[in-house]
Amino acid sequence: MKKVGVYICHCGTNIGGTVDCHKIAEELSSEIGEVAVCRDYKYMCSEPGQKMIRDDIAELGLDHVVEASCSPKMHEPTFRNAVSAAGMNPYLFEMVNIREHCSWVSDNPDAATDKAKDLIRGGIARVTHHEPLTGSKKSVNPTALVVGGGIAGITAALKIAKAGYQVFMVEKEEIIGGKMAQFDKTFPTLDCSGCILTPKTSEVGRNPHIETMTKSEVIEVSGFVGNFKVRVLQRPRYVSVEKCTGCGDCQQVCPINIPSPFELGMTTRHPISRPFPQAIPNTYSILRAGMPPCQSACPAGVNVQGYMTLTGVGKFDEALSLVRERMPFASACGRICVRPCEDACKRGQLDAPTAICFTKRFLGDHEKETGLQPNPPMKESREEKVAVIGSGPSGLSAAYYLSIEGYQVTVFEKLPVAGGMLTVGIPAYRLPRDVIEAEIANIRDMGVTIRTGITFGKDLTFESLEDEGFRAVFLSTGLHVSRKLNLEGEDLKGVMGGIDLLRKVALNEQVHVGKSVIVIGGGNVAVDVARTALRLGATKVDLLCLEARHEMPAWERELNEALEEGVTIQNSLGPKRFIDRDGKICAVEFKRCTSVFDANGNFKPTYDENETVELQCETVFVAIGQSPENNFTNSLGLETGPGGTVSIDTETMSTNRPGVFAGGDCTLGPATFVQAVAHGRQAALSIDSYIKHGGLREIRPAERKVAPEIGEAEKNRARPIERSAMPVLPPEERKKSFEPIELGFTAEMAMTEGQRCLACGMCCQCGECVRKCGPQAIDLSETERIRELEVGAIVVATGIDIFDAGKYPEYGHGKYPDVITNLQFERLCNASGPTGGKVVRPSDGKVPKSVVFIQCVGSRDRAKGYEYCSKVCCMISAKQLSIFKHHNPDGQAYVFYIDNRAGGKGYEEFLRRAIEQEEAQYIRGRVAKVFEEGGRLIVRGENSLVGHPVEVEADLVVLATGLVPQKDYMNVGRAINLSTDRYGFFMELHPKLGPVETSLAGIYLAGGCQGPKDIPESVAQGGAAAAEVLALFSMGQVEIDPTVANLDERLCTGCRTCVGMCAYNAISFDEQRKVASINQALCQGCGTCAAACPVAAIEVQHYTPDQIFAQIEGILAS
Amino acid sequence: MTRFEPKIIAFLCNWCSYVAADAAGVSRFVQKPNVRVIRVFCSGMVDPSYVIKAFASGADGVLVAGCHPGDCHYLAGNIKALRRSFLLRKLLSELGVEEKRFRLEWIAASESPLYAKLMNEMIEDVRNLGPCMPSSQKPLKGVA
Amino acid sequence: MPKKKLAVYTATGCAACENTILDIHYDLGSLTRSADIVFWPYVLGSQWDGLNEQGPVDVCFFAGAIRTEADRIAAVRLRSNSKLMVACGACAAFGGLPSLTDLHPETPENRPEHLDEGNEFLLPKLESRVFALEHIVDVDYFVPGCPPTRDFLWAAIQSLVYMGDSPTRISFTASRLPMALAESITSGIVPPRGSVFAGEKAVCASCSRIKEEKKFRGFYRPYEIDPDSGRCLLEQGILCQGLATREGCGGLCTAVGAACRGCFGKAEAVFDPGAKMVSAVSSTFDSTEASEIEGLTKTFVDLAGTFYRYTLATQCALRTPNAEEAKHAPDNS
Amino acid sequence: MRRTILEPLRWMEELARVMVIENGGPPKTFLQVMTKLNLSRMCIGRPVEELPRILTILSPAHHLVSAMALDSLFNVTPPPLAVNMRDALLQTLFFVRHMRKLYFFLSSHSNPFEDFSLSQRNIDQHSVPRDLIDQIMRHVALAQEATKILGGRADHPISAVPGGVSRFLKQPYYDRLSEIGRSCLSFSIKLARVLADLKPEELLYDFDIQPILSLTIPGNSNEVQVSDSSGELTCQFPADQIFEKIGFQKEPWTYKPFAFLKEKGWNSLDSEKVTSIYFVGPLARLKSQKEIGFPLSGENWKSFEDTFGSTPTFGIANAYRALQVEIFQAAGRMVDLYRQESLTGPVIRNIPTEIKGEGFAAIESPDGLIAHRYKTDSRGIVEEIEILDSATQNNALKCLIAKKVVEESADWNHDPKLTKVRIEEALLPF
Repeated sequence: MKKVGVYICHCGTNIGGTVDCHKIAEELSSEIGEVAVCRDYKYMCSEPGQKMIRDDIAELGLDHVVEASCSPKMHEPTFRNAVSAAGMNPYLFEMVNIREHCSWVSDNPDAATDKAKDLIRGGIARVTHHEPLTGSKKSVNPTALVVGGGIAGITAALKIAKAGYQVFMVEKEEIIGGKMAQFDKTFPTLDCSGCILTPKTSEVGRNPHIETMTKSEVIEVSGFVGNFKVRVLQRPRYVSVEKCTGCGDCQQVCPINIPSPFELGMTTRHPISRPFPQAIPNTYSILRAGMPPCQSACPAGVNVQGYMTLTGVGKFDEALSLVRERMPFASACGRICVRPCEDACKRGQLDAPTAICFTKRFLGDHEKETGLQPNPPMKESREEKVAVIGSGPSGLSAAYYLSIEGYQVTVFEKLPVAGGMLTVGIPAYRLPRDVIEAEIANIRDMGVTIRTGITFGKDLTFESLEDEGFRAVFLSTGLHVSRKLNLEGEDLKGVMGGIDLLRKVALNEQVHVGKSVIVIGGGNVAVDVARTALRLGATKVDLLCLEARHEMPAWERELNEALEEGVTIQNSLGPKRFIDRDGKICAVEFKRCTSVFDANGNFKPTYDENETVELQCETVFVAIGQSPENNFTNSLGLETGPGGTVSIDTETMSTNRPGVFAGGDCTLGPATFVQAVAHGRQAALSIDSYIKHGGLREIRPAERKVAPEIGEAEKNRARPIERSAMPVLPPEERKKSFEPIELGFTAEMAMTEGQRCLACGMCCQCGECVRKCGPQAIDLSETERIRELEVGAIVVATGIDIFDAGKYPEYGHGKYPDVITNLQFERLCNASGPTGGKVVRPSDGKVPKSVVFIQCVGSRDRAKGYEYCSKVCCMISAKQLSIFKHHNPDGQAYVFYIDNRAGGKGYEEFLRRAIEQEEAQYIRGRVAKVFEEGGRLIVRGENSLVGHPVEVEADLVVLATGLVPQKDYMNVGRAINLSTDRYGFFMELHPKLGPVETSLAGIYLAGGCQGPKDIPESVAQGGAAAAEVLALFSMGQVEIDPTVANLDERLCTGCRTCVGMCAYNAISFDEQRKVASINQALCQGCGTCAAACPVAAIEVQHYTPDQIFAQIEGILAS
Repeated sequence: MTRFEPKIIAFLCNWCSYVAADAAGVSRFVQKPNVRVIRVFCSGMVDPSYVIKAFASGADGVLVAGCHPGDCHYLAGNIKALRRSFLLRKLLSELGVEEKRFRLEWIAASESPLYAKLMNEMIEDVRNLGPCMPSSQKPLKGVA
Repeated sequence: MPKKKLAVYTATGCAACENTILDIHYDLGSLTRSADIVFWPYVLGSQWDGLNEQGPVDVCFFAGAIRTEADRIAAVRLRSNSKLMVACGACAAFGGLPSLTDLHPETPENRPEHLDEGNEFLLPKLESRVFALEHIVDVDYFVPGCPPTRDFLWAAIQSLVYMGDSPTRISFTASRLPMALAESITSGIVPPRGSVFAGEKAVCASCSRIKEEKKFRGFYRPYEIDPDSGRCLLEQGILCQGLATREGCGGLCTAVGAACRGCFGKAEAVFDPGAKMVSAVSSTFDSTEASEIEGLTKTFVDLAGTFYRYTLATQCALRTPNAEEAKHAPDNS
Repeated sequence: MRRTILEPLRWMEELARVMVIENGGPPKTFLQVMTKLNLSRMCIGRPVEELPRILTILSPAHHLVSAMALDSLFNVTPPPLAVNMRDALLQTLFFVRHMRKLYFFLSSHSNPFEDFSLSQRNIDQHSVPRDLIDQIMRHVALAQEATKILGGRADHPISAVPGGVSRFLKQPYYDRLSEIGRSCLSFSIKLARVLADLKPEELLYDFDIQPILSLTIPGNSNEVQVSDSSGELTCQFPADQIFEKIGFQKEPWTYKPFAFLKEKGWNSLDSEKVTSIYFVGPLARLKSQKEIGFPLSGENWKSFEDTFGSTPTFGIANAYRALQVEIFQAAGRMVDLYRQESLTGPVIRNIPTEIKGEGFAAIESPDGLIAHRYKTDSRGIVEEIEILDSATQNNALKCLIAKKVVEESADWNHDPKLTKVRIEEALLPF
């Protein structure tokens, strides 16, 4: 039988006064067999009390000890140490709380005695199930990670690095220094913030033990104290820290200006810049928000923002060459593109999208006028030959980019002219022939051979091409067969395919078109056919289609133009039969189409056969779609998909035949011009890669996309310019001929459109700076990358944000330019700030006479959800009014305050000076409103000391905005597994005794992320966190608490219930052995998994079911 | 006749509720002597088996208390306790243990008055229900 | 070695356990090469007085729950005549389906009214509730299952009757058996008293369905959906008790697409299968909102009747009879 | 008063015994069923879809009828594949059940467990070929394997679910099933030949019993037919009225009630002519059957007719003969249904969309007509349950048989064991 020693403490009268300890002791020793000795004593925690236990363990050979006294939170460590000292494992000890839970809360001594006895009995029952436990040891990786490069993080990093350990510093912004870098002077000494900070930041830059990662964020932390694995997302700087000399040439040529975040919007900066000259890292970097929506919407991925921006500053040639990087046909594209870019343009959410397409057309036209052809630079010529079958947009694009790569390209075309659908599918009034010819000539000039009148499959085969030495083939034969209705009479004279008409007209073949014409179909081709028919002399053109007006696939713009020209459109009618007279068409009977699509949106027309319409006509054009030449694709031996299209790998454009690539309409079915171009370019890249590397697919991470919704910053950037309208020919003029309808933009119009661009992506990647940069330090193709670090300790110093004063609309921040926040005021005072250190009004640059400071904006305000005091604003305002007075001794400062909080060394004295020496007027009371009257700002508030409303005229109003958690605190908290308080500040282990530790061992907090702090406090915490890290590193090993979960593999069934329970990823599933596996170093001992385990295979040591059950039974045994 | 004195087992989370119970003691908030506290690391550690074991061993009521949602020392252990509580209560009631005998409460470290109040309230509730004797052959409620 | 003497008896239950023994007999050609079945009323019509003549029985396989006085007398009698008593099948081991009657809302009637006048016919009285064998007499071994699988029943016979001298070996059984039992079969050592002839893990370990991390958004009654054939039923929202049920059947029901109902009883270390099922299932609800969780909870019906389907009498901590109850035979008044 | 108790009775699935009370005058005989499962209390409160898995403890066929009752409760029609799979299971159950009875019967005169000497049991020794019993044994094992394939488990099947069955069969099972089917069929032919030589009427103590009604659902109809002893139809009603038509008489000496036709009223079992009681099972079916579907059993039918007349008279040997006929039929149907074409299909089950609140089904199980009726609440929780099992329906007949054996064994109290064996053998085929 186990021998248990039970010790009951009187705690003076705290327990003994209510609970009859002696009686319990006597009863228990006789009632419970396991109790070897049961003593009561006045103060068990005193040395004689502890000695009593130690002696009994030695003399009586106790197996377990139960101590009944105060809360284990108080003295459990004391007694554990006592039993340890006597050689007993400390986990063989159990503490019973009969003070806080019993004697102190009971008014009935008998009941309290009974309760105490029950509780002790429970403790005795439990302790007999206790097992000796010892923690395991793990070595510590002496490398630290500091998250956040503000003053707290800098302090911590420097201290750790000075001790000789490696430190990684991860900073979200482009420079380190944090909020302190934005301050002008610091209170209460009024020394210059920059002067004391920059030595520190440059020390970080110099220290060989510190590696700084800017524009980076921690996205995941796994592992455990001493052995963390951290994943860091590094966003591109685009400018090499090593190569950049800081000369500043780049920013001279940058065409874009955006409000500077560092200067809080009070001045602008170029995307390529640096916040201030002494910034660390002391190199330039580029602000890029991501890929703008216009570019991501473009199938060809043309850098729209880039060429719009360049056009806006009149750099037309540079703009055009930017277009050509992804689109060889600027001019044609500017005429016929479907413009997904304009649909995506964020300016459209404000007024109207920028006229991207017309601007591009202008660039093309400009080229034609000047005769310059700004193509991308040609690479060194190569010997390999590539064949392109089909000279449509995708074929020519492929040829263009292959040629740039240096290949010998031959294009084979079946028709007598090159250009594919551009030439034979699009009427000249939309795309004049000379425009296409010029673009094709450009391609020819680059060295591409175009051979027309050669039919693939007849004159050429894959084999013959191979024999001729072609290394790769790009197949882009398009869709040139008009789809048929398969109705009786479709082969009558006078019935013709729509696409056939367009082709014949383009090739100047003879076509007879009657006076009255029916066009069947609702797409763009049908509209083109109808309008062509008008131009060929038809007087009455009826366009009939199955779809209702709103369902018609043709573009609204084209339809409207057709209507203007006199085409009539009849909807919801499907042809029933063709009626002939003397073997020639004379009329078409139509039936009513009741619905075109089924519930799933599939094309499945239904008809009402009874309702019919008969229309007389001389000629009928069927324009219901195109298909590839059936026998042709079948004969190639390539895999085909629905509708006879060639199947390809959509990323590489490769077909199932090695070396053969395909793209354009023959793979997509009827698609757009720009998609065809995208295919052509992609095929060219793939063919290049195929020839050079055997066709390995290159993995390129896609750039992050800019949010599609317009934001406040972008709205603010919008210049108030209206969209230019495209001049067009009047309808009556244009229907007479095939003359182009749209007349084109002027250079001024194009430039203003360029200036309308909102620069959503910030940097537009126009490449101006790249060309300018002497040391070649700029690489615009940089992408995000993820770095994995292994560290032993983490200091989280992600800092603090400034309250958004816009949440108090009554104070007019954002509405009145002269209402600014105190951080903006700091920039005004700063010599490197927007005003060069002059305190002037942002609105007119005049020196303000009267400045009103409003305190507690976003602090101590329950209604706004910020109940806490931000702690620093009182001192900031005192400091700022002092600076203001130093600059303008005649000025007057007013401060509306609630309380003045100046708890700090020298703070109160400083505040007194502000009041007494600077003669600031401190008015106690909340401000109700700030408004403008007669050109001056009026601050209306209440003087609560006298109980009167008060109005103060102000030239400048400074809002003492409070400190709030960083906006992304949730992401950081989630990545690092930190818990937060209700505001979003990270939780420390203990508000008093563990202010820099967290509940996760090895992760420490410093600075504002834990709560509002001033600089000295942040520095102190940074030092404290460093001390914790160094203490951990010098221990070399960590002991893992033994009260962790333990898995009995014999019982585990591998049901995986536990895996999802663990908040610390301590449980993984062993796929091989089909059982769970617990990493005890990660386990925090919460026991959720043990409770959830359906077979009770998991137990938390020291909290096993056996122990709890025994305790329950013991407690309830009476 | 002596008044029925229910016995209530309270499983308290080490980080919040146990601290509240200690604080209630420090503040001398007098409570009826019917509650017996068992300290656990987290309310998420309380296996429904413990609750059933307590009832089977003669407890008349069981309380599980943990940190407020969002404040769990172990991130979300209390949420697991919350998830279990409904189904457990349903099973208990099918087995003849009235719903009021099992409670799950959120008691923050600072809420010692709430702790004392909840305890006294629950003692009265359970006293009114009478002794819990699910294993005896008394009629059961509907099982569905 | 002298032949062992064997007894087989079924109290209140069905013939499935005995049929399983018969099936083994059919499968093997004969059951009794090294043992004599000396008492088996169902097949041999053995008389009670014949039992005494036989002398002590070596192993008694007792099936069925204790529902009537006659069952109790049979149990006591067989116990006193047998060296080893094996509770065979869920009824004898845990009370089985018959014990479900004790979950019913009505007050249980002790004797149907129409029987009151029938005293002269000595019809055995019904017990106050349904007991498992171990409530009435000491039980040495358990063979769970409803009915037990022939593999494990055979394992018990090999182990207890043939003592390592088995005429044939079913290798499947030996591999799924806990080590101690497997050794006893092969080496002829009597397995530790109280051993359960079944696996030590839960059904999930032998169920062939693919298991992933569990996250429940909704639950279905088995008739409401047609579950995918290869995936864990529970993960598809069908309440399956395989999680907390002792393995040994090899996932018989789940293989057929039916959820486990726990006829092998709780897994070894489990205190109360209902509590564990509640915990395992609800812990993985994919919600943190009390109202949503409550809504999910409402999709469950008849928890007690499901979790304690076969085990109410012994494994439901809140419903197990105490020693007092089990000791007393029904009132003869 | 003298009580003599014959117990336990062999082959009775419920604990039963025969009590004979002699109090002057002729002995009074009672067949006592000594326990009750109380199914309704087991089932009320359960989700209704669980009933097939619970009620299967009555016999495997109750699993199927329960699933069919659920089909009607959920108003769902199972797909053909499921219907066939359930039917295949049912036929296999017929085969197993009847074979096992024959096994018991034939081995009761030798030793079912090879080495155990029966010499101490004082009964007539007849020679039944040893290998015949072995083969029966082997085929029961084979058919059990088939039930395991079809039902998921052998003794308590689980595969039938509302609207169908719970799984498709796997490919290897089809081959195995048809192998089993062929083997069972050829054995049943062989068995018929051997049994014809053995003549069951010579192996056992046979006797006639007073004319008694029989209750069947012939073929695929949904009508319950009541026939008199001469096979003439006396009345007919839709199957779903069965719980209205049949009453249950409880007697103080047994836990098992007696089923009887309500409209004829309950007569005491003592009365000379009992008109309202009936029996179910193979013999009842055979009596109401005019033709036998399967040619080989037709051949057997012919020999049956030759021996016993066109409508078989009620007798114990005839009851055994009926088992044999049904073994044929079942084996034939098994071969038919075990084909892959019968057991494949696009779906295994149709998912119910409504709960009607009431479900009913009745089928002919191996032991006779059985029927289930459930009422549930809107969520499908069982509120009321009625079950008609063959043991209740044959209870009266069994009592009469026990009584008759005791009466006819004038010297029964000299050799009560012989009387007991006679009773056991006479009760077995019902």
